[in-house]
Amino acid sequence: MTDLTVDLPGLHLKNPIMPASGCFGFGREYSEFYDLNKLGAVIMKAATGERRYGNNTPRVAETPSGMLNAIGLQNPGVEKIIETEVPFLAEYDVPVIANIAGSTLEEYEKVAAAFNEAGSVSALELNISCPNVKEGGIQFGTNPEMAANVTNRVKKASNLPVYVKLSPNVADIIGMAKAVEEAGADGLSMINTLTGMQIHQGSRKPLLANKTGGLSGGAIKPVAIRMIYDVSQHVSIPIIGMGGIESAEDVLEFLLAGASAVAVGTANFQNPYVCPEIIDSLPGVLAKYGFQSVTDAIGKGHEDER
Amino acid sequence: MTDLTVDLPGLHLKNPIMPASGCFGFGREYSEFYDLNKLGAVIMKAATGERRYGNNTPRVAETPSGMLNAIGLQNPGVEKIIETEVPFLAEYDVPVIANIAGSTLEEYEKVAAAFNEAGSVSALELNISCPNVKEGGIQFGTNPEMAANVTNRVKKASNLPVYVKLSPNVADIIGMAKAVEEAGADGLSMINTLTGMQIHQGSRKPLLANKTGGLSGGAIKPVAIRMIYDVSQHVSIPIIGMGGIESAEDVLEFLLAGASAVAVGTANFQNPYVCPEIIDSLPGVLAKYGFQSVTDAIGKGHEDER
Amino acid sequence: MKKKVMLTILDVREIALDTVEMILENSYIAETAVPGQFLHISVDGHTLRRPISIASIDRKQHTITILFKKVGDGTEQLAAYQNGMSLSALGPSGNGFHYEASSLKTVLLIGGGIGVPPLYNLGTELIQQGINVISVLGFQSKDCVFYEDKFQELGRTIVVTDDGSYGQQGFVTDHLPDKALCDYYFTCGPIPMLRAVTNALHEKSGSISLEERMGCGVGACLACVIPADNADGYRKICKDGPVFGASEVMI
Amino acid sequence: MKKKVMLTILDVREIALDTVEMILENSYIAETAVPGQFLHISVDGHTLRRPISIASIDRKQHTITILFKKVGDGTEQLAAYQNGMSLSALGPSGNGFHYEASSLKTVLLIGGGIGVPPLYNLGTELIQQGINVISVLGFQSKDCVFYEDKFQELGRTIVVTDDGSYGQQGFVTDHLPDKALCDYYFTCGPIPMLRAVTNALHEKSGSISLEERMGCGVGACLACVIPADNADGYRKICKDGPVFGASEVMI
Ligand SMILES: Cc1cc2nc3c(=O)[nH]c(=O)nc-3n(C[C@H](O)[C@H](O)[C@H](O)COP(=O)(O)OP(=O)(O)OC[C@H]3O[C@@H](n4cnc5c(N)ncnc54)[C@H](O)[C@@H]3O)c2cc1C
Ligand SMILES: Cc1cc2nc3c(=O)[nH]c(=O)nc-3n(C[C@H](O)[C@H](O)[C@H](O)COP(=O)(O)OP(=O)(O)OC[C@H]3O[C@@H](n4cnc5c(N)ncnc54)[C@H](O)[C@@H]3O)c2cc1C
Ligand SMILES: Cc1cc2nc3c(=O)[nH]c(=O)nc-3n(C[C@H](O)[C@H](O)[C@H](O)COP(=O)(O)O)c2cc1C
Ligand SMILES: Cc1cc2nc3c(=O)[nH]c(=O)nc-3n(C[C@H](O)[C@H](O)[C@H](O)COP(=O)(O)O)c2cc1C
Ligand code: FES
Ligand code: FES
Repeated sequence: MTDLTVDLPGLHLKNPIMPASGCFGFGREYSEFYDLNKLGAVIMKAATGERRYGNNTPRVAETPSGMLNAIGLQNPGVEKIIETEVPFLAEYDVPVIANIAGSTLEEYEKVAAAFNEAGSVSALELNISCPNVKEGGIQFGTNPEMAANVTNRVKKASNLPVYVKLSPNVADIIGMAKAVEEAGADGLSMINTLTGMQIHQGSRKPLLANKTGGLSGGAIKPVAIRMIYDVSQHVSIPIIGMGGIESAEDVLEFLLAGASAVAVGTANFQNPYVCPEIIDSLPGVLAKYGFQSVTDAIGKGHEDER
Repeated sequence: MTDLTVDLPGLHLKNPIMPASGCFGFGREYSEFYDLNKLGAVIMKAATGERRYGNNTPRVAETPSGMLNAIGLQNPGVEKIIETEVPFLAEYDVPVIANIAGSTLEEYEKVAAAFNEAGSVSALELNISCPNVKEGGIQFGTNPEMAANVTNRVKKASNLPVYVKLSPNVADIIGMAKAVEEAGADGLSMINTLTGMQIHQGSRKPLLANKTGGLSGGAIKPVAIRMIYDVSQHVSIPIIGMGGIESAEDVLEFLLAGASAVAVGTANFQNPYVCPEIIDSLPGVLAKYGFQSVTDAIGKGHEDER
Repeated sequence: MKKKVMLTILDVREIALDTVEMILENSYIAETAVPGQFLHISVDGHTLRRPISIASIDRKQHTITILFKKVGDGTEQLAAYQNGMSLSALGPSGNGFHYEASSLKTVLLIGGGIGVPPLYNLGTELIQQGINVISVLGFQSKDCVFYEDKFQELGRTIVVTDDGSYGQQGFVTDHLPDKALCDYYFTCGPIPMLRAVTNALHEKSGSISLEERMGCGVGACLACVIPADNADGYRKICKDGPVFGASEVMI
Repeated sequence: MKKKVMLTILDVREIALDTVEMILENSYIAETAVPGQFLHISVDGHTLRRPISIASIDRKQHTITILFKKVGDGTEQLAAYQNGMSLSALGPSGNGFHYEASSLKTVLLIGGGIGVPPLYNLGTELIQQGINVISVLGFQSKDCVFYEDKFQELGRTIVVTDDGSYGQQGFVTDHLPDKALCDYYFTCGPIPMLRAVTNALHEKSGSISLEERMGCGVGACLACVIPADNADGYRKICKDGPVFGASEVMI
């Protein structure tokens, strides 16, 4: 029997597969397709201090092996999420990770503190990288001092382990990772979307109402792998990997690069069963490439270190 | 008759289509498929001061809607190129752009000066962004002061117009563009490849011998469009656009974003005739979307400015 | 309940300019779908699924029909699929048209272009319930007209073309029958048409069917929202819609 | 001269474990190709073309045969192509085997796994020129063996399997015939086998056929270079090769 379990700060995972933030809502819709108990964990859609309506539509566009999204952090606000969504997910025997976002340090603190008090949430994912919100988001994610600062403040505002979600839109991803590690991050989530745009020939303007959007899907997988490979050599906190995962082979590639667990985003839209299907095929794929367990494979793509 | 001509510093283009550096060698191989006189211009493979052998193989990998390459600037050195390749291309009635690379400022100067003296070259494309060579390349392309410095030195070393080729692996592409504009760049080329990696499950190590490689092809088109759109609002020098172009519709998207001409790279590998095919279908596509000429379409995707 | 299903293509044919009719076999969809619902169809090599309305249902033959216009890569490619091939789809998706049959005597169906198909499905259901149907169908030009005879079989049908090359010339709102004749309207088509129709018929109640670019198609990603006058401030077209009461959302 | 051509698939069948034989029709390729050349084949939805050797040529029927092993996405997908479908390829690509027929009496063909196919093409040509052929073919195991009878028709043939499940057990180099019997050798297969063969036969001259991941396949991108002892310091496998003199390149 292949051992799929992974233990990370605050998270005992029965398998390393979780849906990525924003691609799974709060689980309700996908719970109609399968039993969420199959999942390693669930990462909820971003929560902000107050309800946000988000951007105008169109909010998504299709690109070669990928898509752009500019949802704009639409969510009912942290209080409403704690009231109506967390209890729904708490029914399952699956760790829940709350993705938190904000336009100011105070908003991050407020959201973190609220989840801390609420209970039923196992960890926070700090979204410092959502490139769609003009105020705050982009700066937190591309400036190491600001990233360290928000990490530090969120750590103080709550007792939950904090996974900082890094933006790939930077020249020095290692510098970013080290900065948030020093500031107390318990883990990293990487990568968020690359900023992109599509222009519509007919209307002669950007297709998304927000003009730019975040590129996700298979197209960005090589960038994610490179960043995880590089960062994992320079930090000692674990990494939840994501960016274009569609299959158990992709999961293994992320584990080899240095991720300890993974999140699946865009692929849920193509196939709502993608997470349980990956979980079912993972033991076979691990065995095929000579691994007895998930932990056995983590970081094994670093030839120099062997 | 749709007017395809574009006039850029040092370049009178009969149409805006040119093969991208490194994807077309010095034109010999593709001249067996079609008459190079059809092209708007030719951008030669990178030239360095001395002959370089490049990286070990494997040098390429396939990714979703894209590829990774780590050729490593293999080339016979600037003198040999001037002796044997430039005369071959000079036979055609097509402007030749020399892509120049180096590990030191002095090497850049030397290569620029050599092309300047040689004649038959209409412009230089300054490759400050090739992510594959450990010494120099990556730093020039991600640090605005260093980019400005090399631009300035190359401008002084030659009288040819200089197009600086920007790396997309930065947080602030506008800052990079402004820095090289101020340093005297006559135009910009964007984008070069995004740094990526693929890990081979079987061998448990990065597939490319160089480990990381440059991601090109359709996968990166949304990133290229976003960067060109943003930069074209902040500089007044023209942009040669590239990154995932495969069709005349793609070309129009780049023109709308703000590019004045385009280069086609990876698509040549799938279809050696892609450049002449795009040139043939461009008038129809421009007409379909209501444009009388190429210049008519440049920058027209900026709705705010209309 | 919506499922992920495979449908077998029994027939594909172009029935008007760039307009393709496709007959698909799947017993689950044919048994459970209601008019106004859609299939979220996967097209090879494309990241996102394409939403296409169900245009008619044959519960006995276990088949459904979809009609779509070739407007881009995905629909072009779908049009090239061959008989016998399989399509992956999520469905039946969305809410479908809802109405109280007992309160309706005559309803108006107002369709524009590729918004016409779901109304055909609805129309056949309405007349089975003894409700009279008057249809006003707008197309760009003669080449684009389809299903006129099928709608004629349901009841009085007015065809309108933008350029007057067939039927009446103008917009559907220029050729609506006397409003007093009908109790309710259903409309589907491009947003400007929907706006014109809801304005012209503002004193009547009616339902509109909306389109928006979708991510998940199941209600999870919030790609397809439309502002609404409810507690959340929005509705999701893929899940709460695509059919809404005409005054329920803000178009 | 290499061109971009469309080939029609006449037949696809699995002839050994994961090993597919495909018969393709195209008069240009069938007329101009020589043994050792390859086709650079486009597989739907993949950025890069796949290089596959030409395994035999029927100049009269205007057909060629390729043999490939399903080792990844591209070859899996190619194996699923149906009769009647078209394939886009660049070809005939590369240089092919060169030899001076007049100076050869008996040659040795040494193939490993999916390196065997181009040698079959060469073998048929050699015997037409009156040259004797001895073949040593290595496979992983019994399931993987193919074309043994075809090679038997050309001359003496020794089949070797890694696990001894068929023919001789061991590596091809363990079962080479007496070197004195032959004037020249041609070999194609995995790099470790090529190294072993060139070492074992270092006193003989021979040609080796090489593989490398390719970008352009036409000589422009320098993806496929191999260090060589010439002025440039390298040769391109796609253009200068895939066949090289055994001492010409450094493997
Ligand atoms: C609920 C619903 C029902 C529909 N029913 C029909 C129908 O019965 N017949 C029909 O012809 N069309 C219908 N449409 C529109 C149809 O979905 C689009 O024409 C189709 O997705 C275009 O795909 P493409 O690849 O050809 O175009 P592209 O422009 O290449 O598509 C790019 C992306 O944009 C999306 N997109 C483009 N146009 C639309 C649009 N109008 N609505 C939603 N997404 C779009 C595509 O799904 C894809 O994700 C319906 C749309 C919705 C939302
Ligand atoms: C000159 C030449 C002749 C060949 N002839 C044959 C033949 O007759 N029969 C046969 O079965 N195979 C042959 N090969 C190997 C064949 O090209 C690969 O097995 C095939 O490209 C794998 O594609 P894939 O998509 O299944 O694998 P993937 O691993 O998914 O391919 C990923 C990428 O790597 C490339 N790649 C992977 N393995 C190889 C390889 N060994 N050589 C070159 N590129 C590779 C692919 O082309 C593709 O670009 C030949 C290779 C060369 C260079
Ligand atoms: C529609 C959509 C919405 C997203 N919303 C969020 C979000 O709210 N918070 C966040 O941290 N990331 C968000 N992301 C990013 C994903 O969590 C993930 O990092 C990214 O999409 C890369 O993974 P993928 O390629 O598997 O989709 C969103 C992505 C998509 C496609
Ligand atoms: C195989 C290969 C080699 C390249 N070599 C160079 C080079 O020598 N100099 C350079 O400036 N860019 C080089 N590039 C980058 C391209 O010129 C181009 O900027 C990039 O590939 C994006 O365009 P594309 O998506 O159309 O390929 C190379 C790209 C590829 C794929
Ligand atoms: S498409 Fe995702 S919520 Fe409607
Ligand atoms: S594959 Fe491009 S030079 Fe050989």
